[in-house]
Amino acid sequence: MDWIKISFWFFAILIISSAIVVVTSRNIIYSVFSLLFTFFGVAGIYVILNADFLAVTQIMIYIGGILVLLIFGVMLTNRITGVDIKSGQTGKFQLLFAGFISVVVIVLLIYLFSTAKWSVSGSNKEINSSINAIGNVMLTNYLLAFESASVLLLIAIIGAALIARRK
Amino acid sequence: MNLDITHFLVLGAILFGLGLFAIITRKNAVLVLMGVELVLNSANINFIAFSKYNGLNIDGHIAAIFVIMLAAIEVAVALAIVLNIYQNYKHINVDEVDKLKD
Amino acid sequence: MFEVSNFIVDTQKSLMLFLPEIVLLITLGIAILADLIFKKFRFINAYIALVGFILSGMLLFNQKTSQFAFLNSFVVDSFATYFKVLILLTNIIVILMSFKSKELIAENRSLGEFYTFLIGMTFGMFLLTGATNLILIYLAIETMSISSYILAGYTKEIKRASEASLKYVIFGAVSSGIMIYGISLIYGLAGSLNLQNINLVLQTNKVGTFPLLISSLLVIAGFAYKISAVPFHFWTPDVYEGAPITITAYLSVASKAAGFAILIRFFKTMLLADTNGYNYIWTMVSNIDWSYIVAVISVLTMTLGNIVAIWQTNLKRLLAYSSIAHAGYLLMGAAVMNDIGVASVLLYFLFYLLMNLGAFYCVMLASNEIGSEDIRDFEGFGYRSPIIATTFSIFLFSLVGLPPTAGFIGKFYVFSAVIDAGMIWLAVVGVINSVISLYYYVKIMRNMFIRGIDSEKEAIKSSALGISVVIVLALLTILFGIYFSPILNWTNASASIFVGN
Amino acid sequence: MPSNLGFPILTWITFLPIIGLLLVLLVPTGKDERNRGVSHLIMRWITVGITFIQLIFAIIIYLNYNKGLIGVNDVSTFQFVEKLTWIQANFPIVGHIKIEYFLGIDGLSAPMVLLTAIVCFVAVFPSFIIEKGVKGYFAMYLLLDTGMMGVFVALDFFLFYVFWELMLLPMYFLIGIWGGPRKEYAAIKFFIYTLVGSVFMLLVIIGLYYSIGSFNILDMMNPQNYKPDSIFSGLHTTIRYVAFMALFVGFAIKVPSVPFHTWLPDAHVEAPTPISVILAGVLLKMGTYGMIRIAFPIFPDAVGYFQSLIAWVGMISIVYGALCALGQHKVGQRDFKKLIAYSSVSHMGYVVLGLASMRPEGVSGAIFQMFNHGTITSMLFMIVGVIYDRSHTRGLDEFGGLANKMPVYTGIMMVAFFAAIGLPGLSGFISEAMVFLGAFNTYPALTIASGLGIILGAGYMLWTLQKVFFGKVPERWNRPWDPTGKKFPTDDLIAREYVALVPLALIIIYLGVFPQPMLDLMESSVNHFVEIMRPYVVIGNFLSGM
Amino acid sequence: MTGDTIIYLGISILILPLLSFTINIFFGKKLGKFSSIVATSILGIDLVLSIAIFASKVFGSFTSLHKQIGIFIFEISDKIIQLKFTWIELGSIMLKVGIGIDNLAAIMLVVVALISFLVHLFSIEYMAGDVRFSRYFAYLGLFTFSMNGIVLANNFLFMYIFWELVGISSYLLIGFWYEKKSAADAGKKAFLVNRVGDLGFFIGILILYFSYGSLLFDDIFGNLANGKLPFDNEIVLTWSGIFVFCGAIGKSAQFPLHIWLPDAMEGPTPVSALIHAATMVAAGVYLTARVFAMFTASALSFIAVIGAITAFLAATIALTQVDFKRVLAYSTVSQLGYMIMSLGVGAYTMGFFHLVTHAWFKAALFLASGSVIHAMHHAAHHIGNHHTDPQDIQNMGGLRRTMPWTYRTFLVVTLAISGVPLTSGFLSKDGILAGTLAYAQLAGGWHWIIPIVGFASAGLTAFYMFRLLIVSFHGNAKTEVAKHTKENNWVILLPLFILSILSFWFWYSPNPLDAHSGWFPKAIVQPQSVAPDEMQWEFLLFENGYNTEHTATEYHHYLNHFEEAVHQAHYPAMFISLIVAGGGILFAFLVYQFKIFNADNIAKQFRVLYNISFRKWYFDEIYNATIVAGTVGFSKLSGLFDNKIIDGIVNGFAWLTRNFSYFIGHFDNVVIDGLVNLLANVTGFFGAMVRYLQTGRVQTYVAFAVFGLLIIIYFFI
Repeated sequence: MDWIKISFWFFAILIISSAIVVVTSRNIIYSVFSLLFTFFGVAGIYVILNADFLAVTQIMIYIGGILVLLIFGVMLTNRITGVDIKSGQTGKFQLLFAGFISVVVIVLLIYLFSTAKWSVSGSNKEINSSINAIGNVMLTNYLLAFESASVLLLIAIIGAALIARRK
Repeated sequence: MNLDITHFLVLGAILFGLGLFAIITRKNAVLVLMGVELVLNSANINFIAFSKYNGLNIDGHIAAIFVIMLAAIEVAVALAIVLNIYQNYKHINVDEVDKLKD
Repeated sequence: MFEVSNFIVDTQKSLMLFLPEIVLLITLGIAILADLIFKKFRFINAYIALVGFILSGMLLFNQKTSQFAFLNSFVVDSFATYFKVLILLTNIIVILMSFKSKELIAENRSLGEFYTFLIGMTFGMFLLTGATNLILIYLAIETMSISSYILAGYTKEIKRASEASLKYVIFGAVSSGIMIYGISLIYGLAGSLNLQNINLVLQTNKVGTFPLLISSLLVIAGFAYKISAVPFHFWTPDVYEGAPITITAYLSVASKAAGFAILIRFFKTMLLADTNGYNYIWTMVSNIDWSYIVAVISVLTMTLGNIVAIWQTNLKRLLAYSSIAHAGYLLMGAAVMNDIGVASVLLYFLFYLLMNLGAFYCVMLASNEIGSEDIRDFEGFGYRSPIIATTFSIFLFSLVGLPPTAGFIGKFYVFSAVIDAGMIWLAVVGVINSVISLYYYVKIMRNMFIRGIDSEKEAIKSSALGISVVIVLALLTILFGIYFSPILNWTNASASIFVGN
Repeated sequence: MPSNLGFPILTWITFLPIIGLLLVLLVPTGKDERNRGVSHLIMRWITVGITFIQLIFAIIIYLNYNKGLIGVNDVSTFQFVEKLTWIQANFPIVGHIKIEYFLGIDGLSAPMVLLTAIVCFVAVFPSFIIEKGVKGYFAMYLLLDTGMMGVFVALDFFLFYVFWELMLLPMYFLIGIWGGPRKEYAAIKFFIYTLVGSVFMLLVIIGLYYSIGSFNILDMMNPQNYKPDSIFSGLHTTIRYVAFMALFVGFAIKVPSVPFHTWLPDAHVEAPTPISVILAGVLLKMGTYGMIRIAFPIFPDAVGYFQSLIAWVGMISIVYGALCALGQHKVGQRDFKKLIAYSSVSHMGYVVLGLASMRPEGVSGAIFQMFNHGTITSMLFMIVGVIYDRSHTRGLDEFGGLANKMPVYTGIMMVAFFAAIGLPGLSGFISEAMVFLGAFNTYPALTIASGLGIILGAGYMLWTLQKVFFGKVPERWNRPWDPTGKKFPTDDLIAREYVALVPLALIIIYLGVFPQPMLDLMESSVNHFVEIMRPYVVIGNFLSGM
Repeated sequence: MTGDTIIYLGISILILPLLSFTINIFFGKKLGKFSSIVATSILGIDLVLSIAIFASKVFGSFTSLHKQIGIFIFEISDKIIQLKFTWIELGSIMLKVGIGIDNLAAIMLVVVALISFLVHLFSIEYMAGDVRFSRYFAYLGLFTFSMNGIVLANNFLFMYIFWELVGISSYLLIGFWYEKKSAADAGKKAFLVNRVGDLGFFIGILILYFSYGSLLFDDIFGNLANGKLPFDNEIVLTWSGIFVFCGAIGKSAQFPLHIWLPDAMEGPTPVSALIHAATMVAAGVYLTARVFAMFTASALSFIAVIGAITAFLAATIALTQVDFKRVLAYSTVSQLGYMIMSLGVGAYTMGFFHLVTHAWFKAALFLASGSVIHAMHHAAHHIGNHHTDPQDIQNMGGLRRTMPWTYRTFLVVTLAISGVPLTSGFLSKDGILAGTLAYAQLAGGWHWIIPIVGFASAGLTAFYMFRLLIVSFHGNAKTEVAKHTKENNWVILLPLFILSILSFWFWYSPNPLDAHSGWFPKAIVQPQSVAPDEMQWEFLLFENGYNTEHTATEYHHYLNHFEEAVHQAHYPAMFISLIVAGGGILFAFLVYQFKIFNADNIAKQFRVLYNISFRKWYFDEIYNATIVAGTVGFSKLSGLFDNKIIDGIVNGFAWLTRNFSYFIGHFDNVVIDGLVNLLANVTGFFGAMVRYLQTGRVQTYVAFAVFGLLIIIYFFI
């Protein structure tokens, strides 16, 4: 067991357990904070997979941006006194059905992984940082996507402001 | 047991399943959005894993970046909509927003 | 990595090919600014948008086609151009609709952003029709979606609109999540995100039927959500009912058009077994019967749309189900998986645009005055506003697919394509569905003309603009039902999708 | 030489009502009561004028029709042909597509054109009673006229189908808006039934198109035109049988033959008088016309296969329709129109039987019966309309003794009634007898069984006659129909009713004594038709062995 | 007179009554009373022309000629003068029709014209004051036209056409007083019952057309004579004959379709005289005579039996009837049975002869009854008594004194119908009975029933006719009404005189005891059968039917044998018939005049028989219970079937579709009824899930979308 394996298992367990809390906890605040751990775990996985830039991005955007947004969302839509902060009870059938679906999906995907012939190249070249490559590709092959994303961001900002703005 | 790509994929799959479960079962709209984030994260794990095991094919990273960005956009817009719902309904229980139905 | 000079040449060429979209972006910019500066002119952005769309449309016709742009991530071909024209047409009609929508034109509501989002969404759809890179596709779909979430909830103080946008955003997020997961799997299988490259890999390497099927289906789920095909149609009725009717009309045509464009391109570009020297019949990679799968989805879609529509009493909701059913008919053409099928989809879509927008326009004009979209409130409407009711009936007959309306020609060509491909069972299901659809369309006409003939309600005066637009649309619907040679030629020329060589 | 007047008379006769429609739409609707009355009057007389010109055209066609030409599948012998390319498009992928504007008539369609013109003309007069939505009514009426006429002159299948469907829409509204209490149900039932039939026809059209590369009906009749390995190439293939059945059922719904007939009683009962007239007078004929023009010559092999089935359908329709007419038994609920509607089912059964016989007598009899049923049933419905307009009821049990109250009416009515039961000297007899003569050759047993229809037919007709016209006038009708005398100055017929009824009565009597003019019209074509079918079907041929 | 002239006269005879019809129907209102004058004069012309034709055709001779003018082909021979033309032409198929005048037709024309004329005359007074006076004469014209058409037809098509027209005009005339339900009913009944027979007739025509492609008698008989059989089958020939005879069964009111005729007495009495005594009902006999040549021996036996049954049956019924006209009606049925029977046994000439003689005296009887009823009616009206049925003989009596001239003519014709010597009735009846005797002698076995029945009926006839005479005319007036009757004026009496004079023997034969010495048998000669030899009735000569040992030539001797046998049977027949007729008359006098036997006692003693007779053998009841009820029931059933089953199936499909859409259309209102029930049918968990989740919640949508995707995947892997 080298450190990579250890850390993989660590992060994997972290991700899954925190994700389980996210999806099951009756307290919304718990869920939100569990999500923090999930994101953090995913960032760890990125590091294992030599995606350093991604890991940083993950932490900055997800934890720094999205999670904060979500917490704002929770706070703005629940009375702070915390009486009502719990998520409502879900019906048994719904739970069962959702569980059934999720399990089937997971099993299906795992079965898929076992049969798939992935496009895997033997040369597992090690590089120090992916930033260079990302920068290159982003502004050549993905130039259009990159530029379009900015348009999308603009629209989203205006839209979010428009919708969230009070009358 | 050596780490191979399947480990990461299975991790992603489980996250995907949990995300789906959250989307379907959680009543609070914010929690539903969290479920969506889980799903997107699972896709990202896939991208990065495939990238890594395909000779660090950088396309996967790019995809992951876009997904993260779009996740942020989606959450922003979705939260705005949830806030609007809150203003109109004084709650954000998704399953109680059901006036439109057959 | 790249020869920089090559890249610059490519970018220059690409920008020339990208001119219509660039015009849209410029219009978007102007619109945002104009909205800030000219607060008083309510419709300033509408005019800006109209000008932008028309300019963009003119540029469309001057384009070199069958070209790749941006290093093969974007393609400009006649197929994409056709859909772009449709989208622009839809935009123009919807803007004309918005002038008269009482729903939108409320006190204290700025309409500037409304047009801004229309332009943004149009840009997303333009991207989608030409995108050949999975990430670009994802991005384009999200651009569309984000705009449409906001548009659906644009009248945010109205409860049902906010509900619609919530449902839309959640369902959309899940669908796009599923889609991006599928994209990741395809990326894993093919090692690339570019459709042409993926196709090359799929042609040479056998990646296994099952993973390819699942991953493709996950991606298609994202498209299915856009075209509201079963089982990703659930959002449609609720959102259509809740959203402002202009947006309902817009969603039912424009975003569906973009969805179909990408769906067909996805099959043709990514899953074609032999891109060199293909004839008009497509041969697919591996041994998945895509044709059959799409046919089944098509049958489910149209059947569900039709049999549920029978029960509807809200006209918007009814038309929502009807648009689901029409997605089913269009999918029939797509299911054929050959160029004739594509041509029939193109033809049908143009006519669908005319009649569906016309129908929504009529509903809007009517509900402006009646104050309701409930079918029961339409009793005697035919006598209160004969012109709107008559044109509405023309659109409805066209939706049923009765001659001499354009809808008939559309259906005729779809069925022709299906029968030509030997899928007679599909054609039979299709015609049975048209019969079922008759029932609920006729129900509307029944209420307008047969019931309430003696009602003493006062006559309704509608605006001249509204009436002239619906009349033009109705005349076109009939004209294309009688004479459609040019359209046929156009669609047939547009049916071939550029896949490189 | 095929006649051609050097002017597109078929186009004119078909689209003339469209001109009328536009004229009617242009008439301003008056604001007050009086102006409205004037504009109604104008619209009515526009329609009268248009249909009258149409009738003149039909007569011109009849007079210039060259009776010796065979037609059916021989394009050079069609008359008044107009052929233009309508739709032409070049597919870069599959070659080009061509749809033609192809009109022409032969002996099979000429009587129908005449019939349509006559019925459309006379049915305008009962339409005068319509008071609400007059503009819409006449617009729909004229549109319907175009659709029907178009069906009978079109020789391009695509065009045919367009006309075929075109007439559904006005019919729906005409029944739905101006109909009786259950009009909604009746209208939608009519619409859906016929649409079910026609959508399958559409599929067959497409299949045929791919098999021969055009929509030309005449080309479809020639087996050599079928591309090898196309859907319908070859003979006696299952797909051809299926396609034939699809067409046949589509047409049988229109006829309507048992068991596809249940829309008819409802539609007839609910429709206003003039629409019942057109429905029975012309629309039903489109079904049998479709069979003889399209289904039979294009799929003769399938006709051979299903011939006895078709004959059975005819026989069952005759007997079953008559029984149902007789079975209008529930006292107090007996409906005059329903009875006549069922009698139509029965009478149209003769047509199907005659066609199935594939004998010249049988087929001529069938076409002749189409014409005669058109005139006779039109009269019957107008007769019902006359008393309905006055009494606002059609309950058979509510009448009696009308012969005393309305003697002239009764006299005219008797012509129609006796023609309907096949009394010699009136046209119905000739055609029914010819059908029997023909059918007996091919299907003796079925023909004898169909004879039951004659007796039953006499039964229900005479019973009705007695119920309504004989006996004593009930208390409630003792007063004049219209005490104010505004609408109905006399108890008996008024002028416009004479105009509608008398010409039909004269036609019925004339053709009963001198059927030859009408038979001449169809003779050559019918013989040719039988020749085309001969290789494929069973034809009773004891005679030819003589 | 040349053949051409005869043709043109024939056409004129045909057309003239139609002219009368047209004038009266369109201008009747304007003409008023004159309409009767117009109609009667037209018929007068008709009569003159008929007599002219009769005289020249029966007593003249013609040179054979064959010429064509336009489409009309004239074929003139001594035997028959014909006009033919093609009516309907379809390529190779030609339906030829035309008219033909032979002796049979010439005589029949006179019968029709004379009786029609007299009835017209009679009706002027009888129908005076009726609200539809002119309409009545129009109908009479139509009827006469149709009847002449039947007489003149030389083909089955015309025969059938005019056959139907006769039916319709009789329908109109019977139901002339349609305000009376019974009259309208009777008209309808007559028409429908006739239609049943006509259907058979029509099938017979179809068979013949099918076989020969022509409907001309010439063509059909010619082909038959050349050995071409329908369907190439001998049995079919017999059957086609019987089918054609079905028409006669209907029209001539033969068993089992005789039920319409007595009801038809609801019509005005002159109508009864015209159509239900002399002409229309004789059409069946005429038809049988017309196509006599094509009947095979089996068919003829069938005809004879039908005739015999009818003759006897009707006679028994007539015994107990109390309605004046009904007695006469049954007597008519009985006499028609006689004629049919006569044709069946091969006494062709005598059968037709009886038709002619019967026409005179039965018309006279009816007109006399009309005279009586008219008088009774007026008397009742005069004294203000409206309860007394003017037609019930039990209300009459003693009319001999108040109506002497009516009585005298009535007596003459009663004698004639009873077959008393010196009357025409004796001549014809005796001829028929002789024929039956001869027939039975030759055929033997069960065939003896026929003469026995014949004689029995003769006796019964004499009895009931005298019963009628005695009860109504003799004795004392039984009611006030009868007392106040008055003799009618000459317009009514004149036809009676003419007809009763025609009932004496001297018109037909110098020898009052033997018709064979007169002109009639020479004019009407039995036609040569065209059936194949082995199907002709020579077989009757040989006990075992056709015997191959005999050569063909021998079989043509039958006629000789028959004539010989008739000759021999003549005197025995005469004696027997005199005895039975005398016995009948005597018995009638004993019972009703001298009251030696009490009629009521006899009725009591033979209650069963009396009831059978009085209730007309329960025919109406049986038919009502079986055929009518069956048809009505069946039609009810099909009406029900139509509404319930077929519509049910269609609606069921609609229902299914709708409810199906509930099921897939999921997210419908929870509360909507029926949905719950339907969902209960959806299996287990999923169904419950659907029901639970169909609330329009977006999460449900997501779940279903994913689930749907999984299902699609499941189906395609």
